[in-house]
Formats: sequence, C-alpha cells, structure tokens
Amino acid sequence: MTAAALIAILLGMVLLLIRTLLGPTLYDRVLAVNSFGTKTVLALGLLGFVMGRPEFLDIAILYALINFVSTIAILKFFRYRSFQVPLTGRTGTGGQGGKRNV
Amino acid sequence: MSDFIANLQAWFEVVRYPAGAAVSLAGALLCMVGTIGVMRFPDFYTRLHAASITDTSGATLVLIGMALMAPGWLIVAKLLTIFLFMFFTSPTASHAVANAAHTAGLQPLIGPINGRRNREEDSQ
Amino acid sequence: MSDPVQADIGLALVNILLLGILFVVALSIARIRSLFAIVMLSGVYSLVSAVWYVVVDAVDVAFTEAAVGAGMSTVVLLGAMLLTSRTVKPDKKFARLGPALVVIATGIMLIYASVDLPALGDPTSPVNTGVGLTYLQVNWADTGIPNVVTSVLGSYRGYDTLGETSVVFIAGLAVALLLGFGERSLADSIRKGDRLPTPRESEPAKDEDDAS
Amino acid sequence: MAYFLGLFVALVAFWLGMSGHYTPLLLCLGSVSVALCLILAYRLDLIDSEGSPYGRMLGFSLYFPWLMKEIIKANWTVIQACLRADLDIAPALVKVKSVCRSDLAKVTFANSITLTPGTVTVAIEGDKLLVHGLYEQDSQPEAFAEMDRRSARAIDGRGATT
Repeated sequence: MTAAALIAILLGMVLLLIRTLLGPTLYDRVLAVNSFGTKTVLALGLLGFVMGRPEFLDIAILYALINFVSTIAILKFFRYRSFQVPLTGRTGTGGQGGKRNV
Repeated sequence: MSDFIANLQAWFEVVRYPAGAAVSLAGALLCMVGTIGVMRFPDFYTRLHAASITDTSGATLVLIGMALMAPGWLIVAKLLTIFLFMFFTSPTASHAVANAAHTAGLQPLIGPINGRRNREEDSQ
Repeated sequence: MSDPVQADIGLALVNILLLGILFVVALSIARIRSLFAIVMLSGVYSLVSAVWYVVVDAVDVAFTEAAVGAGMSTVVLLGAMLLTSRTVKPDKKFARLGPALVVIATGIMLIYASVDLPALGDPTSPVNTGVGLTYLQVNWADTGIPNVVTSVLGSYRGYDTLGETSVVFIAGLAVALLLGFGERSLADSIRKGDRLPTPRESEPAKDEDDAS
Repeated sequence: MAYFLGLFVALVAFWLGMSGHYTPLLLCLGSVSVALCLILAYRLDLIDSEGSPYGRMLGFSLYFPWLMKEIIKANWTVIQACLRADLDIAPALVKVKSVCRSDLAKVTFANSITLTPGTVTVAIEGDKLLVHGLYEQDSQPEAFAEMDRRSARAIDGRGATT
C-alpha cells in the first residue's frame, strides 16, 4: 500500500511535468516545478519506507530546504534581473501592483 | 489498568502499519487531486489554489502516515522537521510566485467560469 | 511491511515511472526552444534522478545531486541566461543528424556493455569482495564514523578530498566572477540607497514559442 | 541573551534529532557545528526577536488548531472544485484591510490566508492585503475578519484588538 502511495505521487509528478512543458506563462512553470519539488520530498520519504530504510529522510529534509531556496532565487532573479539585490529593507512587497483596482 | 495500556500498545503495534499506509495513500491521492486541478484550471492564479492542496492536506496526510509507520522517535522527529518546514515555507513560496506574477502584470481571470472560458477583463 | 513480492512489483513500477519521466524530460530539454523552460526542466531532471539514485541505493550521490543539481546549477544556469537571449535559435533541418547518430551509437554500446554488469547488490561481484569489503570491516574501528563513504572521503582520502574541494571551490568562484550575477550598476545603486528600479513592465509575461 | 539561549537550544535539539549517533567524537563535532552556526547568526545579526520567536509560542499554539480547522474546511471546497465536471469556479480579487500592527502579525495573517487553499495573498501594501480567491462568495473581506482578529491576538498580544 505504501508502494501504491508512492506510485500515486509519481503519477502526480507526471501530470505536473505536463504542466511544466505546456506553460503557458513562466509563472506556471515556476509553480509546477515548486509543486514538483514538494512531491519529490514526499516521494523520497515514502521510498525510504518502501525500501525499509527510513533513515533516508535526511535527503527529503535537504530537498525541502533547497526547493524553497531555489524557488525564491528564481523569482528574485526574474523580478530584479540580478541576485545581488537585498530582499530586506524594501517598502511594501506589492510594488505598483497593489494600486491596480479590481 | 496497566493491562489495558499494554493491550492498547499491542493493538497499536498491529494496526499502525496498515493505518499508516492507508493514510499515506489517502494523502498521495489528495496530491494527485491537486495536480489534476493544476492541469484543469484555466489560469495561473487558480492553478495556485489547486497546488496548495498538495502543500497542505496532501503533504500533511502523507507525513502523518509515515509517522505512524516510523520505527523510532528519531524518524518522527525528522518528519516533524519536514512538516514544520513545509508549513512555514510553502505559503511563502506561493505568495512569492503570485506576487511576482502580479507585479509583472499578469491579469487574473475574474468572474464565474462555467465550463466555457468567458474572459472578463478587470476594470483597470 | 507488506510482503516482499508485492514490494518488488511496486519498486519495479517505481523504477519504470522514474526512468520514463527522466526520458521524457531529457527529450523535452532537447526539443524545447525557450531557455527558461529548459532551466526549469533541468531542475526537474536532477530532482527525479536523485530520487532514482535513492532507489538504486546510492544515497550519497543523491545527496550531492540534491545540493548541486537542483539548487546550485539552477541558479548558475539562470545567471548564465541573464547574459544571453531568451530563446534558442532554430537550427537547420539536418544539423542534428550527426550528433544524433553519435548519441545512438554510444547508447547502443552502453546497453551492450551493461549486459555484463553484475546484478545490484551481488555479493560475489568484484566491488563487494576485494578491498571494499576490508574498508567496510575496519572502518568503524579506525575512525568511529557511522557512514562509510564519509569516513573514506574524510579520513582515508583526506588530503585528496581537500584538494578536490579546493578545486571545486575555485571553479565555483570563477563561474561566479565570470557571470557576475547581475548588473553591477544596479547593485551599486541599491547599495547607495536609491529607490529600487521598478521591474520591467515591458517584460512579457508569456515566454516565447516553445511549441515544437 | 535570551534570544541567544533560545537559538542555542533549538540548534542543539535539531542536531540531536537529526543525528541518532551519540558517541563522544560525534557529539564534539556536533557542538562545534552548533557553535559555528551561532557565530554565523551573530555575524548576520539574526539573533533578535524574529530569529528566535519563543515569546509568541503560547499565542501561536492557541491559534494553530483553529488554523488547522480552517485549512481542512477550505481543502474540502477546493478538492470539490478540482474534481467537479463543469469547473464551477468564480475567481475574484479583493482588498482586505488588516488590524494587525506588527510586521510579524501581518506576515502570520497573510501566510494563513495563503495556507488555506482557495485564497492567496497576492500583495501587501501597508495594512491592506490583495487577496485572490477561488470563489467570489467565499472571499469577501468579511470572511477574513476572524482570521485577522485571531492572528493579531496571537502575535501582537491581547491588547491589540479593540
């Protein structure tokens, strides 16, 4: 049954892969890859249990960390075209976006 | 009384593998539901909502299932670390993606969408 | 645990799925024109390949792949993207024929060679009978480190590892210096306390044609 | 100093929880790594109320179960939306005014909104949040009032809401 759960997660990864390929916008891809990373963390954990060696969870922790950092790095890159901009000390995260009326 | 507790422990030992596997499977199926939503929904912002199912209920259920199957407390501690980390970072990542898309001027679809995709431009 | 036969079928299915995903991703990386999609897909590739390394019991490699492939290389590739255009030029129709032939020939040779490989975890294979077994036996008494690979890298081959690490560090430093990671004037203007430049409005939200 | 101690305890707990091997040599290596982390955190100016937020632990632990309940309720709605055949959704963008005062309370509120499926905080400006919701009727500003009040109480303390 654990293996079935693992396979269900892998099938979900396949679906997300299709979304990554289709796009259509850049942000869809970032979203899909971020979600893919979350699923990879879960898959790694389950894999440890399927193989009877749950000590492998360390890698899952590492992935949870790296997934977050790389998502933020990608978005920062696309917003400022640079990695050198500090993220703190800005006024308001919304930029001019908040002014847009609904 | 201690007899009862010992019985309870024995029962828990028997039941925790199947129960953990079942909970994991349920979480994995929820993850799949989330990805089906990511495939089906019409625009980026709505897809974000579908993806957050995976991050919250799907991941939580899978981690609970793994904790039920865990052979020792160390594993449970690691699972708890993963849970806490996901709990704090996944909304931040979602917000970062949404904010980046919004700042770049990606307009969301607004208003009822019933099968056919009628696009209503928001009044800017 | 569920019974071993069931677990074996499950693992076989997992193997097939993972390798299938890897194949599709690699094929898409070769076909897609949008560079950003390629960077994202290479991140996906290293995620999946790390999972597969865990399946074949190479946990240390998976750890490295996680840190370098999914984290660092994505960032470095994005930095490289900054210096070039956003899409690949479409190439001539038969320009890929030669490389494709080379790749197919290499693949056939590798598959032919893989027939002679010992089975996974075979106790009579040369890897498991020679000096490797000795290290497994004396490792704990010698170093007291529970992970054998760590003890070999950090203790038996300590100077070697030090040299390797220095080389990798210098290479990373050189890449960072070459790429610059962004426009210097931008970083300077922020350091001086000017207001942040607004994100480019002209930037199209859709990335260009990647249908292929 | 209290923050320093808090961070120290957290790091030690993390190391012990991750390791599982408690020989003298490894414990020495672990304490060296903890000390390195503390020095790094000090050099990066991270040892402050946000680096080790244990003062709010109580308020947050009261807020957490309520948030979980909300997340489960919202999950059910979105799961139905994902699986329904006719894709019956009505996305909306709304502006929500928050009563939270400190930055941390605002972050808690915004993250709670994002964490509940079906609503995502798109932007924060001052005390106004721009929220994208999957259903128009579920994402009116009134719907977030209770979450706002509770996160303000959890982080800013009891005197924050009047």
